[in-house]
Amino acid sequence: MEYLMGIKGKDFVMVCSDTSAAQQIITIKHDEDKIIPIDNHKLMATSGEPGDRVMFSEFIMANVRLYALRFGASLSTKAVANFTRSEMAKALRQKPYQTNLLIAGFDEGAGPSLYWMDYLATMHSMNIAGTGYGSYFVLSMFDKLWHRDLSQDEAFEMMKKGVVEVKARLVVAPSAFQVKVIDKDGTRLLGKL
Amino acid sequence: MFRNQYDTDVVTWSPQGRIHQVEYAMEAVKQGSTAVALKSNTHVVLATLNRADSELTSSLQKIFKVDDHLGIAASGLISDGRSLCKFMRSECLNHRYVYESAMPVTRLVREVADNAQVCTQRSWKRPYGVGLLVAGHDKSGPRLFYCCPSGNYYEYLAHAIGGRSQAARTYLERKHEEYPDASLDGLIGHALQALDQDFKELDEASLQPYIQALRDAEGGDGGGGADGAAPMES
Amino acid sequence: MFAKGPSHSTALGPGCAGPPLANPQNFGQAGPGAHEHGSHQPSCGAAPFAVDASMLRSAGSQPHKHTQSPYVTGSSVLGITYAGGVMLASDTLASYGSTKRYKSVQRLVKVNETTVLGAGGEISDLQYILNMLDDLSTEDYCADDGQSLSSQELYSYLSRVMYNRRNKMDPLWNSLLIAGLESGKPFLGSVNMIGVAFSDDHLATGFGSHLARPLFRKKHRPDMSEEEATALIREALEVCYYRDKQSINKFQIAKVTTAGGVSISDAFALPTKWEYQAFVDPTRDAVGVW
Amino acid sequence: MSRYALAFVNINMLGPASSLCLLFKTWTALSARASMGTYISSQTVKKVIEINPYLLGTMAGGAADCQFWLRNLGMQCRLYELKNGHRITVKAASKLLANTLFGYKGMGLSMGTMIAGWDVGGPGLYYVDSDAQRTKGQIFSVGSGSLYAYGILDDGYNFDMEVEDAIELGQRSIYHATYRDAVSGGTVSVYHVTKDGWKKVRGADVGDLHYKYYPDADQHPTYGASPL
Amino acid sequence: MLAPPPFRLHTPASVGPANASSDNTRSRPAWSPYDDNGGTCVAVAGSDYCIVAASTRLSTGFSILTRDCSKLFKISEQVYIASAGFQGDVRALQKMLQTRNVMYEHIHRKPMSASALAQLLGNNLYYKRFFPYFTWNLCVGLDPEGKGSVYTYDPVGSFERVGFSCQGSGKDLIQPVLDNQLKAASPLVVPAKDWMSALPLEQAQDLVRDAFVSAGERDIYTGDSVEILTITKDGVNKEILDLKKD
Repeated sequence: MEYLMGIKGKDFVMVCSDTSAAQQIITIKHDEDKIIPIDNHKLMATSGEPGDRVMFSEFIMANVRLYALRFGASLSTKAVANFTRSEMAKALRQKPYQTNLLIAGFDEGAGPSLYWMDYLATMHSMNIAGTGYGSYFVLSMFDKLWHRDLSQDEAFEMMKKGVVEVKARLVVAPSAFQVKVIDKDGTRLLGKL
Repeated sequence: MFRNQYDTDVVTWSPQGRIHQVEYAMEAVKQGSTAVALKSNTHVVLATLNRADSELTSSLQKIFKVDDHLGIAASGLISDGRSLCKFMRSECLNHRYVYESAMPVTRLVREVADNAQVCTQRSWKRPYGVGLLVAGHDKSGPRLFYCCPSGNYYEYLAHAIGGRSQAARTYLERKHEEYPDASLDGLIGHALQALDQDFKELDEASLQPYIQALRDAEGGDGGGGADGAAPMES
Repeated sequence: MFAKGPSHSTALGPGCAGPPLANPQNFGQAGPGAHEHGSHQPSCGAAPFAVDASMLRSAGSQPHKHTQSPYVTGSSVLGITYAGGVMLASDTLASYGSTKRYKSVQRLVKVNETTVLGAGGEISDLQYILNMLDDLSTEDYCADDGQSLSSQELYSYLSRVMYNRRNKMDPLWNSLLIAGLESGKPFLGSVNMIGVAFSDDHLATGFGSHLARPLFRKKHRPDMSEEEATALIREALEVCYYRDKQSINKFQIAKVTTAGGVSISDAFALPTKWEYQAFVDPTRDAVGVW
Repeated sequence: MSRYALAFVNINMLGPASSLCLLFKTWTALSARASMGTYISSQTVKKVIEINPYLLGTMAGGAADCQFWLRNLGMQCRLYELKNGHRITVKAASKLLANTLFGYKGMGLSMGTMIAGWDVGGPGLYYVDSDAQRTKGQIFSVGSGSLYAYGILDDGYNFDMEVEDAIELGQRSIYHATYRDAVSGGTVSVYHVTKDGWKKVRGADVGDLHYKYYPDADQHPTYGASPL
Repeated sequence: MLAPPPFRLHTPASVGPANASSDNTRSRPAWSPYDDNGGTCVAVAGSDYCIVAASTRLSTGFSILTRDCSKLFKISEQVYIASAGFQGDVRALQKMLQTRNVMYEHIHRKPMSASALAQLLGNNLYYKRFFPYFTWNLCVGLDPEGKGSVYTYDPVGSFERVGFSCQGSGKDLIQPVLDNQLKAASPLVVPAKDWMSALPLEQAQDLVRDAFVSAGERDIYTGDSVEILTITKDGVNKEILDLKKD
């Protein structure tokens, strides 16, 4: 099943997600990019019902870019996270979007931020965040391995370990993963696992 | 510049108690081409004079089928006539949908009259510039009405409207005893005679080829030429 | 035949995580209730809950604005055509469930000079229908053009009314018989609460369709005389009275004839015989009775 | 100019059937059986809906849902063409359908359809379904027979295969799907979409295919061959 | 400590006609907007004719409502609709199609062709996709080249032109017989083959009669009589075939 994992270091945020698109029990695509660029310093890792996932993330991306066009200044990651949360909450009482998110970003002053959010619009800022069955195995591992002055390489190793663990233990583990990172220079695809 | 100061809109009375706009609308009917209609105990016939403006154009359609049992002939602003025809068609369709029967001619004509009357009492509206001869056949037998732009409607045994309709009317009045028991061809003959009052081309004997022409035309889609008779069989 | 619901039932909450999806039997969603978005009914008896608010509406927690069941009901109405006329018959009872609450309710009503309406089912809906028919007759009267609605036209009108109320899921809970004369030819039509409309030489609603119509099918002839028709319909009323719990021995017959127009008889009773052995000792020959 | 192959099989509300679209230089193979529960209502239902000479949509899930919404999509594509003076891209056409379906999400529409075609950007294939999922891809196989078709498809497919082999692979995959899946069957239709639009290249009855692939029943692994 | 959720034990189902309590455990005379009034329709298209036939029995549950209710509806001289299923919806659908045809004639001064009406019927069935017309339809007529055309539908508007089809309660009994006698190549086959049967008119009529007689034996909703129409360019010939009344 779907897997998202995020790690916040002192000057970067790293996000990992699986790259499979499933239809009930069939994997219909192996290279689906589920980490959507909100703008050049923000990523939204999405999971959940394919229709909602794409529609909701595109809706948020469009509005964030509209804001930047309209006001000539881009929103902070915190602002984007809270905007997303309010949209999710509003939808919950009409036509719920069944999608869980990680919002990762790097801002001038505030530095790195990582937000966890579920379809009920519950949101928290965290150092380590994950959704999906696979995250049950890895969150504990990251609790052990995470420390304040993590380097990007150490974090990437942690991500690799997490994926290995998921592939080892989760009977319905996805076959392919990808890792992206955001730091002051913007977002990069670190690699496919 | 104004013919008089009371005819700018349809909600201003003149001191003589007249609404000139309505009268102008009725005048518009007189400017239209002639249309006649007459009925017997079994049929109603509608006929219009179709003058083609030039060799290049065909004449304007002035007779419209509203439903299987009902048709109209318009004189004056034919575009208004088409709009009213559309209204009548949907009224008849709705009636058929609910009651699965032909809409009584009297009820339809009253609806049209109500519709026309509203246009004579709103400052933002104008009266219809068309007079309608409504010919139909329902449970009560053949019926013929004239709907006037004023919003009134009158039932007739025979009637003529449009340009030079006075001559047609005098002809129709002269022969009216013959209509109740007339055959369909007889009615058509009278209709053609009435239309022909100003040209005096037709006389009793020479009617037959025209009626025969109608018979042949009936085979195809009866349109154009000297057509006009839309016989409403019982 | 109707479409399967989408792969995830919205009532289940999020598609991607959470225990319900963990167990395999949710995958196929093939269970009988799978396609209807049920809400969760906790075993402890608490009110049903569902993540998606719209799911709750079907759980009946909102008051129904449309009455969904009859309260005061009339039973069968019978109808037969005969030479030169048509005849309806029914009893004059309006029951309140199993209580014979109102015993002199006229369920055969003259609608206009050529048409009579007989109705079973909810009496308040019948009264509403009569108001509507009254409006139609009033409009004919005010038009004063000698035209009035024929029974076939009323029958078509009523079938539209019943069908449209059914479409709004707020039915008029009746089954109607419309009888009348169309230029000397008898007309008999039936409309029920969901808009099924049809006509025939003889008709019956409710219990009558099971008890009376077999009799009509055996003995009825379109050219029978009024006397024969009356005898047949009385025989059918008698059977209905014997076998239908919600009936009383107080009937009316309405006739529409070329000669007499619409006439509705005063209430009358039928001679009945309860000494039939089958009534006295109903289970004597029943198998398995000791 | 990039070449890639896609395939899909679709299911049908009237009951599953199987159809496979292999977009290698784009072609589609499709079997056309519609069935309601266990009753086969038609052996000849047209599962590929020709939106326009350069765009195909295939039918899976509700026959009525697919027929109506794909015809509606054809209208929207025509309006786009008239407004903008050039043909709509496969990407845009599939987005139009996905947005339409998103509006009806949760109301019980059941559709799994492929929008396949050729536009300025070359061949394109999107899988769009009634959950408003829209996925661009190279190979899709949907429907009750889809798993069987995947088996043949994944084994035989490679990016650079020749057109003839791709057509044969698609048809063979569909045949096997109809053989194994009770509710698939009827006729296999194969469409080949190129820059000049689509062309129907194959239309074979599944019965004939069976004897073509297995002339000698005894060679068939499961078809009542005598035990070894 | 969170207060426990309020418990409300199931109230026992109380007797009485029906009270308006909203507790859904009360047994109340539920009503359904749908009913299946049975009946079977068959249509066979030939090279220059088209036969459409339908049984005239109207039923509900195990009772016969009437023995003589036509399921065929004339839209225009050359185009007919045959519908089985819920009679309320059948009437509503047929009246709507008739109204649309009259409007079409007013505008185009000619009646709708079979294919035009077929598309209209498909669309209108779909417009009620979420509260469907519970009807099984056949749209029958002659196509512009004078060949018979039969369109067969599902209740929500999926339709297809076929050489022959049957709908309604006797469908399962009749369709195999028609398949056996009229089966032709599939229209999807490449190279294209003729997908319509070449049965002469008389044989096709006999086949339809036989189909109904045998359906009448085994389907309780098919009986009383069958209305058989044969449409050719010269006109429409109607025949009533009586069936058993049981």
